[in-house]
Amino acid sequence: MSYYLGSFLLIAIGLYTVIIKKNLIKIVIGLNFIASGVNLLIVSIGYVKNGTAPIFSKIGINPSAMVDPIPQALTLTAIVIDASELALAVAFVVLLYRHYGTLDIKKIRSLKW
Amino acid sequence: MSILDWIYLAIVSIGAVLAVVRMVKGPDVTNRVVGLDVFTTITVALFVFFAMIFDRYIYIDVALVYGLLAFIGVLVIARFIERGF
Amino acid sequence: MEKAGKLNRYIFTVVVLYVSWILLTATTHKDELIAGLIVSLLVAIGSFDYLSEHGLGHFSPKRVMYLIIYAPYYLWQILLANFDVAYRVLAPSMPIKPGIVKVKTGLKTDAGKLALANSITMTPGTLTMDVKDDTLLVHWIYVKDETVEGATKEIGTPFEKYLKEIFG
Amino acid sequence: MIRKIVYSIFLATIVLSLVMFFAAFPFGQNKMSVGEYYLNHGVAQTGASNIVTSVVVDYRGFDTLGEVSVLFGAAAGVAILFFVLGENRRKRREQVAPNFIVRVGSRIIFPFILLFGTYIFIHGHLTPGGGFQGGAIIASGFLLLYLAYPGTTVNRSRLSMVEGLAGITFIVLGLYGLLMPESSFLYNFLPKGELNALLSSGILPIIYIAIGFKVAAEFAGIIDDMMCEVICRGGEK
Amino acid sequence: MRLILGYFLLYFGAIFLFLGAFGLIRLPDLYTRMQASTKSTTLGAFASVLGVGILHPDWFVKCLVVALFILLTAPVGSSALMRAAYKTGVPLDERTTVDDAKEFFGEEEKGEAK
Amino acid sequence: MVNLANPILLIVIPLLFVFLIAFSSAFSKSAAKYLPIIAFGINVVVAMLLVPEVLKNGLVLSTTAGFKPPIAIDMIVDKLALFLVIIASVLGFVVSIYNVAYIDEEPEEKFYALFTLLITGIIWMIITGDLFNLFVAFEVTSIAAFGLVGFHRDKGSVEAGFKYLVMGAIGGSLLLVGIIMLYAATGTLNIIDVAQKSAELTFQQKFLAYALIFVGLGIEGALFPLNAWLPDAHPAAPSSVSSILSGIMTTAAIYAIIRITNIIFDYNQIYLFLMFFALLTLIFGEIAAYYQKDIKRMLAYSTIGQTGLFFFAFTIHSTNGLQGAFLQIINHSVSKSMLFLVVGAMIVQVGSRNIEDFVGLGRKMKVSSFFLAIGMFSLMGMPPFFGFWSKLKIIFAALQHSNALMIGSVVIILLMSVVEGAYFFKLLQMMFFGKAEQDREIKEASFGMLVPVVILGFILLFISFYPTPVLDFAHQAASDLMNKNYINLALKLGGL
Amino acid sequence: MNMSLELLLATPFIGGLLTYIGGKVHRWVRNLIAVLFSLATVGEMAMYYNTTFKGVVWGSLFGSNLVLQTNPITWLFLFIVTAISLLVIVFSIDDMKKEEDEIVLDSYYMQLLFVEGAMVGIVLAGDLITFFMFWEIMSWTSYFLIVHGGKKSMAAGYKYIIMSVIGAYAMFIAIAMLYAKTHSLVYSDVALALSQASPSFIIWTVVLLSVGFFVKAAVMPLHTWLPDAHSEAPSPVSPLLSGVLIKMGAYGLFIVFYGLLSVNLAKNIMPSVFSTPILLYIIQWLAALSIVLATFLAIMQEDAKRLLAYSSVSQIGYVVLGLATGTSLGVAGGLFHALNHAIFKGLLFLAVGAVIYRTGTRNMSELGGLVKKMPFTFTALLLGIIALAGVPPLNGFVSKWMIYEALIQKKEVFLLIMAFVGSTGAFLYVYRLIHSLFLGQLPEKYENVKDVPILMQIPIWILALSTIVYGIFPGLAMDVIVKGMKLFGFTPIAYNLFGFPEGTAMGSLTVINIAAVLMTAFVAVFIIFILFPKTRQVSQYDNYASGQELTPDFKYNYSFGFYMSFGRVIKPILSMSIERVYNYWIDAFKIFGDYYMRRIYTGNLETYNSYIVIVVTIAAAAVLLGGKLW
Ligand code: NA
Ligand code: NA
Repeated sequence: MSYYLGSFLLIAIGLYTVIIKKNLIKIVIGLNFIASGVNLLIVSIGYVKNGTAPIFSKIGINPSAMVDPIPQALTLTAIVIDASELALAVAFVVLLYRHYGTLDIKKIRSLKW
Repeated sequence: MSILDWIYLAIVSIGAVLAVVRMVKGPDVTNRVVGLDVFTTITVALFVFFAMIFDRYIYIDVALVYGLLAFIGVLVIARFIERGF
Repeated sequence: MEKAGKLNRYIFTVVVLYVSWILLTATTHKDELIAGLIVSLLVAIGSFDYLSEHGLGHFSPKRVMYLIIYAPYYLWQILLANFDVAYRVLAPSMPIKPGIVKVKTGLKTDAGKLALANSITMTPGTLTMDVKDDTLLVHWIYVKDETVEGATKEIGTPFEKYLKEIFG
Repeated sequence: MIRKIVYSIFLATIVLSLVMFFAAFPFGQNKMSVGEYYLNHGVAQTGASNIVTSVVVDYRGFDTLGEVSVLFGAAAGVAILFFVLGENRRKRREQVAPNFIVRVGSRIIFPFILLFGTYIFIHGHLTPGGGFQGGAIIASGFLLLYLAYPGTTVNRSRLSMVEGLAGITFIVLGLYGLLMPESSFLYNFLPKGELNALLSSGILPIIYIAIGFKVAAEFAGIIDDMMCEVICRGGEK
Repeated sequence: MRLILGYFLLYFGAIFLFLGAFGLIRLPDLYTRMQASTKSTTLGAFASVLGVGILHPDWFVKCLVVALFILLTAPVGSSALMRAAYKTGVPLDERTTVDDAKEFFGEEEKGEAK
Repeated sequence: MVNLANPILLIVIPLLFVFLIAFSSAFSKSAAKYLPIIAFGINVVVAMLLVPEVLKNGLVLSTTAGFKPPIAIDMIVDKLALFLVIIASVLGFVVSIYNVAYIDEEPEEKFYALFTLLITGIIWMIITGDLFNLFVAFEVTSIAAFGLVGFHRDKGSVEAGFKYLVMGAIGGSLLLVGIIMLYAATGTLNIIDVAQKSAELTFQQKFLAYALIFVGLGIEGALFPLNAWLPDAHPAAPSSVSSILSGIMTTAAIYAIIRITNIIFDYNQIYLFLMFFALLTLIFGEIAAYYQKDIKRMLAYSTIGQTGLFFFAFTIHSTNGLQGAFLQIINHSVSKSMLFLVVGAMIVQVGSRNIEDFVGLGRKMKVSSFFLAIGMFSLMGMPPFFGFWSKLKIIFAALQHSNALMIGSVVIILLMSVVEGAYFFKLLQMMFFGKAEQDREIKEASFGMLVPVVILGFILLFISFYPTPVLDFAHQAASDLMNKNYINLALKLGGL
Repeated sequence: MNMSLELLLATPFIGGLLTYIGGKVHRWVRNLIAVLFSLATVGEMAMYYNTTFKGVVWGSLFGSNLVLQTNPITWLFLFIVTAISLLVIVFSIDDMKKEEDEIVLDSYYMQLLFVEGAMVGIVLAGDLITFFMFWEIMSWTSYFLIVHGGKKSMAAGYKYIIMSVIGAYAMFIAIAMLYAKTHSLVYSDVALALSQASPSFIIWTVVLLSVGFFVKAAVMPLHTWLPDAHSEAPSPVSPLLSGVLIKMGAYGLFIVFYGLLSVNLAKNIMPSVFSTPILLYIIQWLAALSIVLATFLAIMQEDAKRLLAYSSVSQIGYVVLGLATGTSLGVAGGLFHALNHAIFKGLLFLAVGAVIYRTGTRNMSELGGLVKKMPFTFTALLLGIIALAGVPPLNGFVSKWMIYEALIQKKEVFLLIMAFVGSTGAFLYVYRLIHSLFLGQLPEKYENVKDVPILMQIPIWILALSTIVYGIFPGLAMDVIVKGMKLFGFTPIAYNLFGFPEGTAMGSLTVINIAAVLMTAFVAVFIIFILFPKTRQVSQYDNYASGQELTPDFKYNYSFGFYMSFGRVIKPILSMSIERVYNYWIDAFKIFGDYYMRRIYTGNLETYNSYIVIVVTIAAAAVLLGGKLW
């Protein structure tokens, strides 16, 4: 449960950041918090008590003592996707800073209504 | 895990906690990064230790990757601290 | 000392990488050895220019010998350094007298200067902050001599005699 | 302030409801259904000792294709956003890194990083590594190089070629499976080999190598763009 | 014997890992903290990893690789960081006696301007 | 011989071309322009080859890696998916032609690669049979869209792109949490397998997972109030991209909601919950559109309104309602894409997005304006255009349940149609009957940009005057979904 | 037979397309095609005139079966539609020459023919979907015609299309409700279904359908679009709108109340007042209010076309009033008045159009004395206003008379009085019209004005003659009307060619007799007028106002504010303008959009993100509350 709670808190902190924080960088970090929380959640889902990594690096490893491989695979995919989004987000932030000369999201509202 | 392993884990963990304390306390970015640097180094050692405990050779690769990324991370951060964007 | 030829440096790089590969895989399985060779040959294409200036010259017996002597000395210094740190951290009086000093070096190659800088960093009470030309900037936790000459003598010279041989 | 409190309450509600949901599926409990199948049949069916790899590249290889595409998209997006005309791009050559230690250290470490990255993606089917990790490590080598030599330029069209070719390899390998009697995309048509040997698990390592190249090229491209944005344009403003 | 040596190295490493972190808390300014942490944690990790290598001889080579890697990279990172700290004006402890860096970097700035 | 009627090709072929574009850009600048046309040309052919198969078997299922679902990821094309895939492929083909003449900004090859990737992602979202794969497809689509929205790199594009990215990323994460909750409950990710294994969960348990999936997809699907990115992003993007975003991307996300709701969360309460969102989306979209001065922004808000309409039709939860929804989807996809293309061509000529500057354009750009008018009429639901039939079916389906809720909804829909008429007629009247104050040098759109418009226009006119096959097909697709034939057929073919 | 109805429906549409293409060849080709195709439509109409046909189902070209039907009533309306359209097209040829842009003209003729086709479709429709489809097509095609008239017409057209759409959607709901009940929208099926439906259902559907028709028929309070649209539309379009298009609303009402819902059924399910079902009674009152208020408004107008437009509102009031009586006589009167109004209002608009064509203005205070310059137009207009005022022997008289008679028989005194007031008022404004345009002083700048070209005269003449023909021979129309009404279950009324024979419901009414009496009186008055001394002719510069010499600017203004004093009296009534209510709602909508909607799409990313969280929170709260949020 505690692992779940950790991931929920990460997600919640991330969401809090994207709602409350005004700095573009902080918002991007908030996104990352959410993503990390989700990844932690995925991995925790797959954990099986006393399970080991699902790798048959030696003969005779018992598959029933292994953790679920699917969440690990999913996390791997999710991490790359998060990294991609992060890279793009940072690129946007840099450009926004160039255009607006500020990192304050409140001042970046030329588009509205 | 023998009692020796547990003691080892305890000592190193306290070290990790202290590093985190510096990370949180700061007072500036550089101090935090130093805390982070110490923390990652400890983590690398721990990875290798866990590889032994769990008898998974492959965790050492993980340690290596982690160490490498931490190293590059420190350089990048140092650069950005120094020159800004 | 001028740079070695391209092929020279390439072969040097391949050798270094191949040894590293074997260390990494820690096996002598046939497939791994072949794969390692291929990988080393390929990776060296993209990176030989960065690794070294001397190329195979690094393998001269004298250099290897000094390296073999230097390694334990270096480790010993590290050990000393740590006891020093332990002392300063744990001693209630906290015996520190920090300062930033300049140290001159006679080393010519980049690799040599780097090795010196790293050695200084890892050894008692000193940490190299930067290197420029023949000057190293060093943070000293207990300054014994504020002059450049004095500092050089205290900090740099012990390592330099080995490093001069290894990196020339 | 009220805003903060209100949203904290909202988020607490969300967390609480999540906790309630997961109370039915406690931590550490075995929730596997398909996962169990993979653990029991993965080695026989795919020949990869790392079941995660067999999931990533084989059973759920199609996800991986998507993931590669996402990364490709991000790299292209960054390239669009940081597009600088040739003239500006050349400005960068004049830059030198002022920090000697970083410069020389990075230079020496760089080849080893490349080697290590390659090691990681070649052993993807045997270890926790894989194409992404390996590719990312190689790209981090490039990052290091940029830190050392801000003037470094990568040949962008060569990078495009590598990422394109790697992607094409992935897909063509997959399409080849359609020619097999099973007629299935990504069907593993090569022999599975001996467990834990380098040459095993059919097309998996090939795909991982392709992914490694692709990821490396894409991350390197992203890094190149970001560096260019920082350095080339930095002078302008 | 192998066991003793292994655990010795392991504990030796652990103690220095701890000390490095402790120095981080105890020492007065960033520069002295870095002095402590760089040396101690590097040695700590180095010894610790080698210890594992000795306890698990199959892995010795791999552990050596990790240990050498740490030894090679740690000083580079530290110097970069300390330089950055100085350049951004992280304060030195008041006990600091000499500061040649001002002059050192000052020249550099001039050099760059050229 | 390879069987070309394989759904996987619908994704893999364009993806291959995405990488080919990257590869070719190393040698030739111009190849990138034409590769998307070939890619989607092939896709149209594959989709057409699938038509007889789907009609014969009800659906076509294609597995990957040689394993049957749920062991491996599968692609499922049923009637409805085929429907959308055809739209997406045709739009991809047509808009790619448009791009050749339209795009003249560097870096072109990146644009073409992302553009192709965008449509690939959309098709992927439509046909995937696996929940996590849906997330991946969602991200493929999003990431391509983020980059394309920022393509112009000007102030507005970057702002819009960033806002879209942040909201999209949050959405993606929430979607993933929802999917993972289902995985935690069932241990599987195949949509149909999840449906079977989650049967014993309570509604309350399922609902949170549903809500997260709904919110995630709803952000992309432009549902109020999750759609705030849309009116910024659609105008900021190049018009050809707006055409795809409005024409099929939001639809694909809505379709994903429809399918997941229908297969896994088939509860009356959920339809009620959705209806609430659908109506709000409709109301806010249409009213906001009325006030816009920027023509693309107006069309973007109109997309929100239209989305609300067809989503409402889905929440009626009857065969007729679904039929109406599908018809409206077609109508909106074809018409709105065409409108964005026309408007793009006009903006090129006028040099402004302000509606006021479009005055008198009806006389200067006759062909473009003609098709603009047709598209708008169809969107308004004016007979004899296709939109009339879709609106008719939706209203009829809604009033089949003669309760106060439905009658009230119908009144809202029709009031919003009035608002829609109000802003479309305002524009049309200005274009056709207004006179510009000074004479401007405005020419008809270039041939390359006109051809795609005319193709879409003729498709619209054709289905307007001969809608029977489309109506029938939509009806079959709707009844398949309502009867859950989809599930049974997939179980039979997939061997779950 | 089947084919011919389809052809009748298709001819105008095909003609419209061909006109457009023809315009690319030469404008004369275009004009010729337009005339020929509208002529062909009239021909086809004439060929099958007065035949009954039911349930012609036409393929599935448009997605659903197109159900067509005919009966004598449809032929009556088809006659109005096709004939007036033809005349309008002929009139347009010269009138629209002033438009320089040939492309605009190409689409103008196309739209004229499309409107005609749409109206043919409405009348021929045999089920509600077909009806609705053509109804909508009529709305937007006619909208395009209206906005051809220049800058002001755009606002008018906009108002028109928006109100049309609102009306159409009200209708749409009713149609959908019926569909849900019966799954068939063929009139007979709907009628059958309604006969078994609950009263509330019937009332709802009928009311909603009526709203749609009221908008089109411009029954108060849904008339506000008409004065603008009819006056701002191009001259030839106004007769089509006023003469024909608004009759589609009347036709719709007829279909709903007597085709779908029988009078007996209506009486059974709702209370009756004056033996009229309450719904119809309310409609009667609305119609009567339209008659009176629109008449007052017409009196107050300064713009000739606007005056005629308000007159149309009042005249269509008679049609609806008649239709809503529910008695044979009243309904027949209403239908007949629909025909008559089409003729004389068409005539008036064309005549005024002719004046505008020559003078370029429709402001009555700028005109005058044209009788010498345009004697032919004057004569036609004179005939038109006589018909409108309901003076025998012209056609307006008989139909109004029938409606009065029906009201008298039902003893609905108030309504009768209102109808009379409307007629009296009509005298005032028609006098105003002819006086301001043709009598009095001729402004100098119109010295050289001539009568209009022959192509414009022909339609005017045809209509003028029709006012006489239908005035003297009402039996020509009654033939169709009575025959048709029989099919809808009305007891037939006796009639002959000249009127109504003695001993019938009408009492005795022969137009010739009445006309003879009136003629005698008229001759007497004329003789007196000749014999007695005349007022002195004064030069137009020879007048003063309050001791000041008038400048040329003001010199013709004696007809400005003609009924000003009367206006002051009725002003309080007019100030309750329904338009204010509409404006209030429009303002409310604008405030809503401008003020509240802006607060949603704020441009602030944090706000947008918080929306996401709020939605998730709602769902989470719902879960925590046990899913009982709804
Ligand atoms: Na792997
Ligand atoms: Na994400």
